[in-house]
Amino acid sequence: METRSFKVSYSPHVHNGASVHKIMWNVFLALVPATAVSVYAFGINAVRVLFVSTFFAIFFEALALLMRKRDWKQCFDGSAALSGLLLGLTLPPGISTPIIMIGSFVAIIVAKQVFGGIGSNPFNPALTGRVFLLIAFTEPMTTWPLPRGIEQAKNYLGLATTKTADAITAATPLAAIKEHASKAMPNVSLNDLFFGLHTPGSIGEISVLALLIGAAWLLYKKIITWHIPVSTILTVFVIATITHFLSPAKYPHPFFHMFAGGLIIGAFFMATDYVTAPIWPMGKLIFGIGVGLLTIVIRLWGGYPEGISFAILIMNATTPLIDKWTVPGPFGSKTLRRQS
Amino acid sequence: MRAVKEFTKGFWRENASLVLLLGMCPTLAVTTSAFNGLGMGLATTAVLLGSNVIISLIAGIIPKKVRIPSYIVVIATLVTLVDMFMAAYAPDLHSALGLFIPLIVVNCIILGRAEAFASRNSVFYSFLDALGIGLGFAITLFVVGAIREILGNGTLTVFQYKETLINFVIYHKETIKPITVFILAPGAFLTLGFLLALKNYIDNLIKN
Amino acid sequence: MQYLLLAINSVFIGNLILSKFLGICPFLGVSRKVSTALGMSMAVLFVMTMASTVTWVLFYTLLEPFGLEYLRTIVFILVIASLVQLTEMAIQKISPALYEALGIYLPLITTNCAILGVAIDTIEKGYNFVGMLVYAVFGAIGFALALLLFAGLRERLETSDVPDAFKGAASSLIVAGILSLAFMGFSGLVPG
Amino acid sequence: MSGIKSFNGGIHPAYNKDLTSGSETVLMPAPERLVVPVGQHIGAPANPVVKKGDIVKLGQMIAEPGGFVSSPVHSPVSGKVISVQPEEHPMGSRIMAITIENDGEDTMVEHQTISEPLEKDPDELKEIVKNSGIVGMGGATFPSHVKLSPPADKPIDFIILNGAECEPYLTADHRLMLENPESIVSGLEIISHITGVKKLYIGIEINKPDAIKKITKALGKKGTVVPLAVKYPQGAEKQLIKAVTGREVPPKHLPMEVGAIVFNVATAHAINKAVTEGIPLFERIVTVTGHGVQKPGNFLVRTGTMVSEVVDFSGGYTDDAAQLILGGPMMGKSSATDGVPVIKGTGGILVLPSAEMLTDAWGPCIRCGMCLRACPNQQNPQLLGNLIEKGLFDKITEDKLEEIVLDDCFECGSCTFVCPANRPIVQFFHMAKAYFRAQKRK
Amino acid sequence: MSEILTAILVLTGVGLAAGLLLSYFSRVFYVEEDPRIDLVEEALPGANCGACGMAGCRDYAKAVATSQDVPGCPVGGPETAVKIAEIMGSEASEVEKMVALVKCAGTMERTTRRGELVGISDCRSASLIGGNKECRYGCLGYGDCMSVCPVNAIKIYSGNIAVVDPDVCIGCGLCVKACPLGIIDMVPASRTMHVLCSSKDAGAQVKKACQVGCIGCKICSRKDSSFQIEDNLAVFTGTEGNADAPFVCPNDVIVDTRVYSVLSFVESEKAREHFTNAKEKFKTLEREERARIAAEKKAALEKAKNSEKKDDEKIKKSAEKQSRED
Repeated sequence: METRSFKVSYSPHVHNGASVHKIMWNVFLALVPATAVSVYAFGINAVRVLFVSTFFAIFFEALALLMRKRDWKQCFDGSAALSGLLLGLTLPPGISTPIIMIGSFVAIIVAKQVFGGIGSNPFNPALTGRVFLLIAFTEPMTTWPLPRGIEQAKNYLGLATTKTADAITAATPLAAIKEHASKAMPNVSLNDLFFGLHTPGSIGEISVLALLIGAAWLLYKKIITWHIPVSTILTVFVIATITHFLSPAKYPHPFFHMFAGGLIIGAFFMATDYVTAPIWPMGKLIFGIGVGLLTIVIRLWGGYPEGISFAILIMNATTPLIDKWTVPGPFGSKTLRRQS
Repeated sequence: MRAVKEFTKGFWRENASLVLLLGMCPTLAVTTSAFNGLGMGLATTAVLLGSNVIISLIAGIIPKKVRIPSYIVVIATLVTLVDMFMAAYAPDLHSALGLFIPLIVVNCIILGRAEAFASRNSVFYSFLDALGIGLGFAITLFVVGAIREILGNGTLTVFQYKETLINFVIYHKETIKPITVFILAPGAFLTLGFLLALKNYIDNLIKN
Repeated sequence: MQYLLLAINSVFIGNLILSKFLGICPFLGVSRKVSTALGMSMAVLFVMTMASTVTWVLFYTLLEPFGLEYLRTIVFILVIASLVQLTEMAIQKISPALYEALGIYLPLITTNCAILGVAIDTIEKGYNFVGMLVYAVFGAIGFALALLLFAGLRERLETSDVPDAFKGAASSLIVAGILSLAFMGFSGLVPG
Repeated sequence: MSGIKSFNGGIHPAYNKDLTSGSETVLMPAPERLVVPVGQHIGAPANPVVKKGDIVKLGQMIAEPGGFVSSPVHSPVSGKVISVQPEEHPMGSRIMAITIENDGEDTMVEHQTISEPLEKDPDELKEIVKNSGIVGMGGATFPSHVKLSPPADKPIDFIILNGAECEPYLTADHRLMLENPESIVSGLEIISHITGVKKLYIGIEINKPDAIKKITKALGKKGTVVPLAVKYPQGAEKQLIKAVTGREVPPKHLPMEVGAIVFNVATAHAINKAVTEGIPLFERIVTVTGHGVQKPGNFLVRTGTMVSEVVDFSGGYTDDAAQLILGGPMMGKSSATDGVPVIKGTGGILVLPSAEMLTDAWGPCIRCGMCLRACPNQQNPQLLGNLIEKGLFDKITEDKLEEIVLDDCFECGSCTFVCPANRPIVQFFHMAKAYFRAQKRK
Repeated sequence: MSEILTAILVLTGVGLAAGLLLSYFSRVFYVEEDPRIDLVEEALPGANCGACGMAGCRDYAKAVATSQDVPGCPVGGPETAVKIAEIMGSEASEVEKMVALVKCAGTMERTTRRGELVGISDCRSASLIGGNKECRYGCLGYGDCMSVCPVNAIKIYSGNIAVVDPDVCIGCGLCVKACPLGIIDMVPASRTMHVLCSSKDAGAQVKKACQVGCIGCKICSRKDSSFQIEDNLAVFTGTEGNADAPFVCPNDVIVDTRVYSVLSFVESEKAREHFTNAKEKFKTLEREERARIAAEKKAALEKAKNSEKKDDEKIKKSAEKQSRED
């Protein structure tokens, strides 16, 4: 009897075609509106920052893979590029190129490849890079050129602007609040914050609208779930509301906290990073509340005007514990509980 | 040559910080400048020398039950001596190292060497062992301090005593911005982490 | 209020491990598993409170009146060592279950520089009795927090594909570095 | 549609059922030589009662049960036993098998037919089911008489027939429901009579409207047809019970814990045949399908027929046939050779061309959580997969997770199906099961 | 002066108080623990490898101190056993140094392949799906044993055969546990004769699957009684064995490590060639011997025919003797 030999593999023998690659490029796609707005607002400078951060992220990834004797082509799987782009989006537009390179190095090598590359990093690479730069190069990291084409720059927030070699700079709305916490509340239009063309800030955080468009795409493609962003933003909103109504002169309006700074980009694009966020719905809610809480605490009472980067990094550290303690019961455990 | 072996092992093969992972607290805490690291290393070496010699001398007469307490008393006495000596002759360094001078008492290197080596070996070898391990530790601290200082401040302080200051400027803060985070706590962890990895990497290379 | 700030300061800003570098040895050694880290944290909390209290009392009743401040190191370490040993024996006798859970960490604590460090630091900073107590308890809580977070992260690293050179202490130190970086976000939370 | 029921989790694979759902079942003549393994069911293997040289008749018992959870094996043809020795088994091991040379006569062994089964004593009927070697034909091959004997302290409320057939490609049950609805309903009545349970359900996925129609018609007022959402693994026992009754079977427990017993429609058909016609289980409908065969179709095949012969009969392989899967693509077993016999649980022969084979390149887990959402058992495939990959079995034991691996995961493959990193999670679980079983034996 | 005095007094006081307190409470809180545990632990190698089956050396020491029936420490070997026996005051149970042996020589060229595995490259996993060789007892060669070996004594050769270096092996037995097929055995290091096959299949099946598989023909056991056939598989139970045994095996499954190392026997084509030549030579010799005996027998019989009955018994005896020797 004639028999035939076949290739043997493990079940299941079909797959839905999802891949890490596709997920990463979808997130990229979701960041396109924010990138476009930033390029419009900050011009060639934004392009430079984003290009350098992304390019060097991929470069360091390839370097690390080569050193680890892995297939260097894996550097194009999108994860390194995404980390690089996100890093670039969190930097001020005027930052110098060597500093961006250091940021990419920290993000890819120190925060990711040291622990084994994709999937292994305990902390969000982009944010690690950003926080490192913030603490290492405080001054350049807190110099914010104004978006171009603003005639009323001098009157912006009623604050003095400074003229440096190539741009007019001013404090971000959050920094302005911090500096003036004891004096009068600077008047910032929520409209400006929402559309983002008239406020200084990190490249990617200025336009809330553009970020929300991207976030909607991610939610639509089911790449992220609502748990983390909603719980984060809600926590910030609730605490900001309470403090605002307790002392309106001292604490700004809750919508100001929602739209100013990096809350939106952080909540939707950074805190939801698969690798560093909890995995179960319950854990995601706890994580989100933690991020929101820490963010608003640092914003209102801490030394830094913006706290979301620190908040996410600190909560990243709690992820393994949250994961450990929020595992839901398996199928049918409800029945058991009812019986006993 | 056993003597040579006992002396040299501390520099690489049994390096206290990098291999045995002992005395990590001072390695991280006081290495904000190369000289601070060196000072701490030498202070530790001094205590280690004293304790190793004394303990190898008296090991025979100490009853087994009170072994550890006796060692601690000896070490604590030596540490207090060094503390006072430094306060008198190198006040700058003393204040820079601060809390970590009395904490030499609980530096596992010293008790570890006493327990594992000095109590079982002759005075001569104990002395060499202490010298090797101590200097190895001091050099490691110096290197960690040097890296942190260069990256975080752009300088390299080799010697500092009262008015005398030997200080190399590696680059100017005005032209190149130093990565100040290396002087701070996170920089200590990162520097030592990468140094350890480098050591492992070289070891792996040698092994293969 | 003053004590609240001191508490926040001890847990977050001046964290024993992440900013003062005290107790690094157990931090690296006993953080392989969350359960172990929990046991160690409890043991440290217990011993640190007790040791700080006893040494504080001893310092202000015995050493200072006699002008023997220079005997601080030697007396403190002696007291701590006997205290730890005493506790160990007591627990072993009174509650074997507790001994199983905590006892095995006790010998490690003698050489934990966090204990002696805090004891000496309270004297150097000149805290009063309540300040000392707050400092010791919340210092230990800060220690526990860092240790627990760290243990969780290390448990996760075990399933990661860490490069050979970074296996073990190296990657742990870098985790600690990033954690310390993140904790710097708390700076400025407490004035002064 | 609110009437359509389902469970949480699950996936939507491409069903590919139209390859064969339209082709009527074709009777395949018994080949010249059949290799009948004694292990065709879960539980203790049967013990051969014939030896080399014996003459056997069609339907004669050739191996007796090796215990309570075991089942006899019957000769699928009449002829001569030419060897009793270990042979290749579809599950990949080598197991004792009885090779019979077919004399082509199909002389049937003495048997009794019962025209009015519902008047008979239930215990007598149960005995017939037991002696006829009826096992669960959905693939699990659990001996049916065991299911028909629930302990007295577990009252049974529901009997559910499983017509979901959620595995992609397979249409054997679908065809059976279309071609033999009365037999299925009669089988269900016999089961109801044996167990004394009056609430009868037949769950069918709504992608088989013709089957729903036919079964509803045949069933009349005797029970209820439950339309089920098209989702994999809808046909898994616990998920089916959840969908039909809303009850969740607790982990490590049998369906009878929540008062339900589930049978496959093919099992009901086999029970009916055994009771009314006195024909034991020695043939079944096999779907031969996939783009690796020339003419996909459904065939009524005797157990012991070589897979190669079935494929030949159907029309042969295509040139680029690369992978042979016994069962469906989700839970079926990839076989290295087609020199293995069809057994009672073989519902499908799926042949994939090399172009449809999956890549074996997989990457590290990125913790996206898709597997957790897909898992119909709300398990933790992410963590366990990672631990097993690194061989950290001690850690699993420490956190008391091995019971999940051993008892709860039924390897439906949903997690692996959705994993963007293409991780072989099911295989990790499979390995862990082997490890812990070995551990337990020690 | 008085300052020094107070210092001394305080120190002594503190020391005294601590010492008294401790010694008092050590009596109050005394918990009995066998002092021998510490001694035994000190005598152990301290590798904490778990090869003995306990959770580390301390656990082993506890077990030794509390019960008599504890297996010897496989890593420490006889030396440690003697030391422990001294501490425990009992006779050392003789512990022989054991090494691991992979009982398979079926390299790629010598075996029939089956299927082609796509997916996890790992023995445990491959064994579940039926392996990659026709033979179910053949080394899968994905190196599960290699990865658990603490001393790197195992390497994978010829693509899919694991071979243990007996000089490096410390006999911890971890590879035995790691092998899903159970084809690794611990054998005494002094043993020089090994059967390099684990197949319990019937002869015909083995022949189909492998060129160097044991078919259970019993020729070796007839030649040397220390070979025994269990489940169609020859098992060697002695230590040295008859030097001719490898030559009589029709499928070349037996290796004599005094002549070839296991590695060269499995891996080196040259060694195999050499072995085949030697075997040929041995066979020719044996054939000549057999021919000689047959000739003698024939001659004797003829002689007997020729001579009278008086020689009959004598001849019969010699013939019997010769036939026995056959």
